[in-house]
Amino acid sequence: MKRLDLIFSERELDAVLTALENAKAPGYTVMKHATGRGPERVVTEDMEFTGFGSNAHVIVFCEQEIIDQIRENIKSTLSYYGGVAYVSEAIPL
Amino acid sequence: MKRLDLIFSERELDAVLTALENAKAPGYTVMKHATGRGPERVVTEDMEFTGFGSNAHVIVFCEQEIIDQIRENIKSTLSYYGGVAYVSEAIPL
Amino acid sequence: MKRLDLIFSERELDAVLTALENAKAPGYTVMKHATGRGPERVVTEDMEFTGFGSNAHVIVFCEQEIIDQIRENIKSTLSYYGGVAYVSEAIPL
Amino acid sequence: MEANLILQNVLSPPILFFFLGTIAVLLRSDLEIPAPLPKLFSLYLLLAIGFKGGIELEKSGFTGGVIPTVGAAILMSLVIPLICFIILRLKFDVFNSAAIAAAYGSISAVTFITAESFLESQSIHFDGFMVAALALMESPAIIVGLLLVKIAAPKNRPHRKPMKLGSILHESMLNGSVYLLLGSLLIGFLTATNNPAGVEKMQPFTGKLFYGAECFFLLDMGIVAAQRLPRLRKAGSFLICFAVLMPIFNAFLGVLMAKALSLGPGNALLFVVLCASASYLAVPAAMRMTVPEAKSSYYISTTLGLTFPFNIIVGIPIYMSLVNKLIPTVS
Amino acid sequence: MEANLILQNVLSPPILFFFLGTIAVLLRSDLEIPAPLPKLFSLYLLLAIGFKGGIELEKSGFTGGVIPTVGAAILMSLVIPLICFIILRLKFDVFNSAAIAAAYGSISAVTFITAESFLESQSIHFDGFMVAALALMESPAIIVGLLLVKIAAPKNRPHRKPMKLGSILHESMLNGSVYLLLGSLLIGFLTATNNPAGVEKMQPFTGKLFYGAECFFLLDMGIVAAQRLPRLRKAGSFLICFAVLMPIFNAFLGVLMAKALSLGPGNALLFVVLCASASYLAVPAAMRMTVPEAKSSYYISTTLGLTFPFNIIVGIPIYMSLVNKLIPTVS
Amino acid sequence: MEANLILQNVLSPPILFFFLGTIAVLLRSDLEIPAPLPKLFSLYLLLAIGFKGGIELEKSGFTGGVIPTVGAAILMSLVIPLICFIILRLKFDVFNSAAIAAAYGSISAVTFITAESFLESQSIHFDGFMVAALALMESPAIIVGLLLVKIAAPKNRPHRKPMKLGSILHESMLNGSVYLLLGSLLIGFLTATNNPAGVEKMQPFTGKLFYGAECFFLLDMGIVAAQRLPRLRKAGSFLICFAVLMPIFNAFLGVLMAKALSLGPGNALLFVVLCASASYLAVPAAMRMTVPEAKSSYYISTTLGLTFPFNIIVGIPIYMSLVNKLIPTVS
Ligand SMILES: Nc1ncnc2c1ncn2[C@@H]1O[C@H](COP(=O)(O)O)[C@@H](O)[C@H]1O
Ligand SMILES: Nc1ncnc2c1ncn2[C@@H]1O[C@H](COP(=O)(O)O)[C@@H](O)[C@H]1O
Ligand SMILES: Nc1ncnc2c1ncn2[C@@H]1O[C@H](COP(=O)(O)O)[C@@H](O)[C@H]1O
Ligand code: NA
Ligand code: NA
Ligand code: NA
Repeated sequence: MKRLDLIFSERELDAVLTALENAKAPGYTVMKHATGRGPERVVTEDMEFTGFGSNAHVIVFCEQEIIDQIRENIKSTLSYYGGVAYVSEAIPL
Repeated sequence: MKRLDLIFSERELDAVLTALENAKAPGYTVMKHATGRGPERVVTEDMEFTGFGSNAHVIVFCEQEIIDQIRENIKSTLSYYGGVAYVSEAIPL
Repeated sequence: MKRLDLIFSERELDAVLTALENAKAPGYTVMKHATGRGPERVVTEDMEFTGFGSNAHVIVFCEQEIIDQIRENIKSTLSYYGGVAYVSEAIPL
Repeated sequence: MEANLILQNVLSPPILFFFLGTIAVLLRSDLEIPAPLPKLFSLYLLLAIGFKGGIELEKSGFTGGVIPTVGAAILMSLVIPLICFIILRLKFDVFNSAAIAAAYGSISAVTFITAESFLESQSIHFDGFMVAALALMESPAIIVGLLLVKIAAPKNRPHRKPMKLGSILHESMLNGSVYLLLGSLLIGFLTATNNPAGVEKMQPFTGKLFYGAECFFLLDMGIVAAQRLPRLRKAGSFLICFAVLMPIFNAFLGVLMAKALSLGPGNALLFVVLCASASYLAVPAAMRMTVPEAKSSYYISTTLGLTFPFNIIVGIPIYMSLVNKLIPTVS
Repeated sequence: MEANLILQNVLSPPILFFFLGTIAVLLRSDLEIPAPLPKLFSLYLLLAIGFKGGIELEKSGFTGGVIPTVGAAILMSLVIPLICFIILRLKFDVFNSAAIAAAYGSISAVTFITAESFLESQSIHFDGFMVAALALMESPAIIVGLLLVKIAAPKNRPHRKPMKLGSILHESMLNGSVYLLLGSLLIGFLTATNNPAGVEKMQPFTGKLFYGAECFFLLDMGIVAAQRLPRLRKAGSFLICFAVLMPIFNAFLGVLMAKALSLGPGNALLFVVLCASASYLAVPAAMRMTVPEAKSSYYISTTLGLTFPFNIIVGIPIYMSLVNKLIPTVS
Repeated sequence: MEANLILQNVLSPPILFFFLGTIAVLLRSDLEIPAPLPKLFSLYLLLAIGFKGGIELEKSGFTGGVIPTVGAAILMSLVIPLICFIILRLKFDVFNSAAIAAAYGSISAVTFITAESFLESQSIHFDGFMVAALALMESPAIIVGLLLVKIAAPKNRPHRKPMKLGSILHESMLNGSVYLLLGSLLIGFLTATNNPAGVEKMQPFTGKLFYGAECFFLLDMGIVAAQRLPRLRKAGSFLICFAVLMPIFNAFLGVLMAKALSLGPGNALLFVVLCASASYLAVPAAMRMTVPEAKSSYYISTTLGLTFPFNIIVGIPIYMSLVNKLIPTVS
C-alpha cells in the first residue's frame, strides 16, 4: 500500500477531493489550517490570520494504481496554484 | 524505527490513547479536527460543522515490538467504529 | 527525496523555521495545535486548554543534504525543550 | 393569511441570514465559518436557552400544565420514532430506519429558537417550561432508536460489540448537548430561586445577545444545510418526500395533542414544532457511535438539508395557522 | 490642530489596542490570538457594519447624494488601480504591479470602521450609505487588476489555465467578505423596511458590542501588521515609499472628488478613507488564486504592514484636517 | 455564617457552571469546548479586567493605599514562593520545588474574578487598583522560581542552555497574559483620562458581557480541572495536602498583611485571594519553557485540579469570614 500526502491551498480542496473520488480512492483524511512556505511563494503563512489562504493537508492510503490515476487529475491543479504531493510506502497495521 | 498513523473518530481518542499507554508507546502526537471519508461511510465531514464527529490523527514513532502490541488492542476499536491504521519506516534525525 | 517530520513546542516554532530557512529547505508545512505526550514529560496535553503549550508539527520534503544541514541546527532545540524528529522516504507524485 | 405569516417569517433577520448562507453555497462564494466557531455558537445557544428556560420555569412553577405538557412531549418522542420506523422499513434496512426514526423523534433546538423568535415577533405569549420539554425529548428518541436496533437486528451484526442497556442510556442522556441544555436549565432555575441579582447580571449575555448570535449561527446553518442538499438527491425520492411529509404529519399529531392538553397558542406552536422538527446534532452523534452500520449521509442530509430549512422557512408559519384554526383562543 | 487630532485619535481604545498588539511583537511577547478566532471577529465586523449600513440606508433612502456618491466611489476603485499600475511598472513586472495596484484600488473595512469611530468621537455626522460604497469598491478593483494581467501579460504565462471573464467576475463579486458585507447590507435594509422590532433586537449584538469587538480585532491586527513589517524591509525602499505616499495621493484625489460631490465633512472623510485605504483581505485572497505569479509578500506587507497602520494612526486625522481645509462647511 | 456564605457562593451562576463542567467529566459526558475557544474567553477576561481596572485606577488615583497595597502584593509574591520552596524541598528535587513554588507565589485571574463577583453579590465595595496588584504579582513569582533554579541547581543541568537573567526577565514580564493584563490596564487608564466617551462605548463589551463570559469560561475550567484531578492522585498525598493547606496558610499571611495595611473588607478579601491563589496559566507556560526538568503534571494538577476549585468553592467564603473576624470594620 502507498501513502499519498497532498498539501495545497484550502481553496482547491473541492477540486482535489473530486479528483480523489474520480480516481476511486478508498478514503482520505483532510486536515485544514496548515500553513507553510513553498519554493517560490511566501504565501500561506501571510494569509492565515484571516482564515483565507491557509493550506489543506490531505492523506490518502491506497494502492499504486489509484495513485497513478490521481496523478493526472491533480498535477495540473498543483502546478498552477502551488502545492506539493509525495508518495511513500505504508503497510496496514 | 516505525511510524504508526492512526485516524479514527475523536470520540474513541481516550480508548486509543489508553491502548497506546498499555502498549508502552514511548510517546504520541494527537491532531484533532481532521475530517475525511472512509470506504463505507461518508461520515466525518458530514458532522464536523458542530464539532461532533470529527477525526483524530495520532502519530506514534516507536519500535516494531510496540507496534505489535498496539495492534491487538486497537484493531477492535477501529473495525467497529471505523478508522485506518498504517505503519511505515522512519529513522530518527 | 526525504520527508522530515518535526514535532515540538509551538513556542520554538520561530527558532525551528529559521533553522529550516538557514538550511535552505525548499519549503515546509506547519500544523499547529497538536498535542501529545513524550517519554519523560506529560507536557503538552496538560496545557492545550489555554492555547499555551501545544505542539507544532512541521513537515519538510527535501533532499538528503538538506536534512543533514537541518540536523545540527535543530538537535539542540529539540534536546532542550523536547520534541521528536524523524526522517522517511518520499517520492514526488 | 398563511402566505402573510410566511412572508413575515421569511423577512426576519434569522431567516434572512439563513438564506444568505444557503445562497453563498449555491453561488459558490468562499464564505466560510471555520470550525470550531460554529461550535461556539451552538454551545452558547444551548446554554442561553437552558438558562432562560430555567428562569421562566421558576416563575411559572410546576403547577398547571407543566407536568402533563412535558409528559406529553416525552410521549411524542417515544411514539414518533415508532411510526417513522414502520414507514422507513418499506425502503430501508433496520439500521438506517432506526437511525432516521430516532432523528425525527428527537428535536432541533435551532428550530425551536426560531419558533420562539417568531412568537415574539407576533407578540404571542409562551412559557419557559417548554424548554424543559425540548431538553427531555432528545434522550427518549435515542433510546427508542437503539432499542429498535437491539430488538430487530441482533443477528445481522457480526463482529460488533454487544450493545448494553447502560451504554444506551449513557449515550442518550449524557450527550453533550442534552447535558448542557438540562444543566443550564437547572442552573437558571437555581439562580432564579436563590440569586435574583445573578439573573440580572446574566441578562446581557444570555438575553440581549441571543438574537444576534442566533442570526450568526443561522448563517452557518444555511451554509451547512446547502452543502448537505446535493447528497439528498443521491438518497432518492423516497427520503426526499419523507423529509417534507413526515414533519407535517408529526405536526398534525402535535396539534391534536396540544388541543387535548388545552395549551395556549404560543405553547401549542412550540409543542408542534418540537414534534415536527428532527435532530441533526445529538442524535446523529449518538447514532454514528452506536449504529455505525447506518449511513450518516441519510440521517443528516434529510434532517439538516431538507427538514430543517422546511420547518424554519415555511413550516413554522404553517403550523401557526394550523394551531390558530384547530385551537380556538379564548378572546 | 492636526497634531491635536492625531493625539485624540491615538488615545482612543481601538488605536491603543492596535499599539498593544504591535508592541507585543516588537518586545517578542508570546501574546497570540490563535486562528480561527480573528476570523470570528472579521466575520462579525463585516456582518455588523453591513447590517447597520442597511438600516441607515433605509433611513436616508436613495435620494440626494446616494447614487452619485456610490457611483463616484466605484469610479475611484477603477481609476486608482490604473494610476498605481503605471507607477509600479517602473519597478515591478506586470503580475506584481497588477496585484499591488488592485489592493490599493480596493478598501480596508477596518480602516473604514476606525474612521467611523473617529467621526463619532468628534460628533461629526455621516451617512449609512457610505457602507454601500465600501462594499461596492472591492470588486471593481479586483476586476481591473485581473484585466490588467489578462491584457498586459498573456504570453508570459506558460502552463497556466486561461483566465475566463466569468471566473474573474466570480472571484471579484463572490469573495466571502464582499458577499457577507453586501448580504448583511441587504438584510439590514429589508429588516428596517419590514421589521422594526427585528432592528431593535439586533441592536445589542450589531450595535452595542461593536466598539469592543473592534478593539479586540485591532489588537490582533496590531500583532499581524507588526509581523509583516520586517518583510517590507526586504521588499525595498521603492515599495516602502509607495505604501505611504500612494495613500496620501489617493486621499487627495478623494478630497477633490468629495468636494465635487459636495459631501458633508463626515461623508467626505469616509470617502477619502476609502480611496486612501488598501485591501489586505479580499484582494490578496483573490490575487493569490488568480495571479499566483505575484509575490504575496509584496502586496500583503505593504498594505498590512505599512499602509494600514499609517492610515489608522496618522492618516485619518490628517485626512480630516484636509477635508476641513478644502471643503468649507456651511455654518 | 461561613456555611451560609459558602452556600451563597456555591449557588451563584459562575460556580454552578463550574460544577456543571466538573460533573460532565465525572459522568463521562462528551461535552467539550474545543480549542481555541477557551483561549478566546481567557483573552477576553484578561482584557476586560485590565481595562476595567484601569478605569477604576484613574478614579481612585494613586493616592491613599494604592502604592503600599501594590507594593505589599509584590512582596507577597516574592516571599510566598520562598516559603513554598522550603516546604516542597522536603519531598521534591530543586526543579519541581521551584516550579510549584513559583505557581503558588503567582495568582489566578479567574479566582480573582470570582472573588470580585462574590463581593458584588454581597454589595461589598472594593477598589479597581487591586487589578494592578493582580497584574504585578505574576512576574516576581516567576523570577523567584527561576532564580531558585539558577542558584540551587546549576550543576545538575547537563546539556542545558545557560539561563540568562535577560531571558528570565523576558519570560516573566512579557508572558502573554501578564502583558495583556498590564496593557489593558494602561489602556483603560489612558482612556478614562482622555476619552470618557470611549469608556462609555467599551462598557457593553468589557462590562455588561463580563459575567456571562465568566460563566462560560468557568464551565470550561470545570471540565479542565476535573480532567486534571486523576493525575493528582498519582502525584501522591504530600502534594494533595500541599494543594489545600498551602492556600489556607497563604491566606493567613494575606489577612495579616491586609490588617497591617488597614484595607477595607473588600480590598482585604481580594488581597487574601491573590495570596491564596496559584497560577495555572502564566507560570506553567513559563516553567515549561525554562525549567523543562520539572514535571508539568505536578504543578498543573495541584494548581488547577485542586487549589483552584478549593479556592473558588469554599476558599473565598472562608477567607471572607476570616477577614470579617480579623479586620474590624468601622461601622
Ligand atoms: N518542500 C516542502 N515541504 C513541505 N511542504 C511544502 C514544501 N513545498 C511547499 N510546501 C507546502 O505547499 C504549499 C504551497 O507551496 P507553493 O507550491 O510553493 O505555493 C506551501 O505553503 C507549503 O505548505
Ligand atoms: N484510505 C484512506 N486514506 C486516508 N484516510 C482514510 C482512509 N480511509 C478512511 N480514512 C479516514 O478514516 C476515517 C474513518 O473511516 P471509516 O472507517 O470508513 O469510517 C475517515 O473519515 C477518514 O478520515
Ligand atoms: N514517540 C513519539 N511519537 C510521536 N510523537 C512524540 C513521540 N515522543 C514525543 N512526541 C511528541 O513530541 C512532544 C514533545 O515530547 P517531549 O520531548 O517528550 O517533551 C510530545 O508532546 C509529542 O507530541
Ligand atoms: Na421531532
Ligand atoms: Na483604496
Ligand atoms: Na498566590
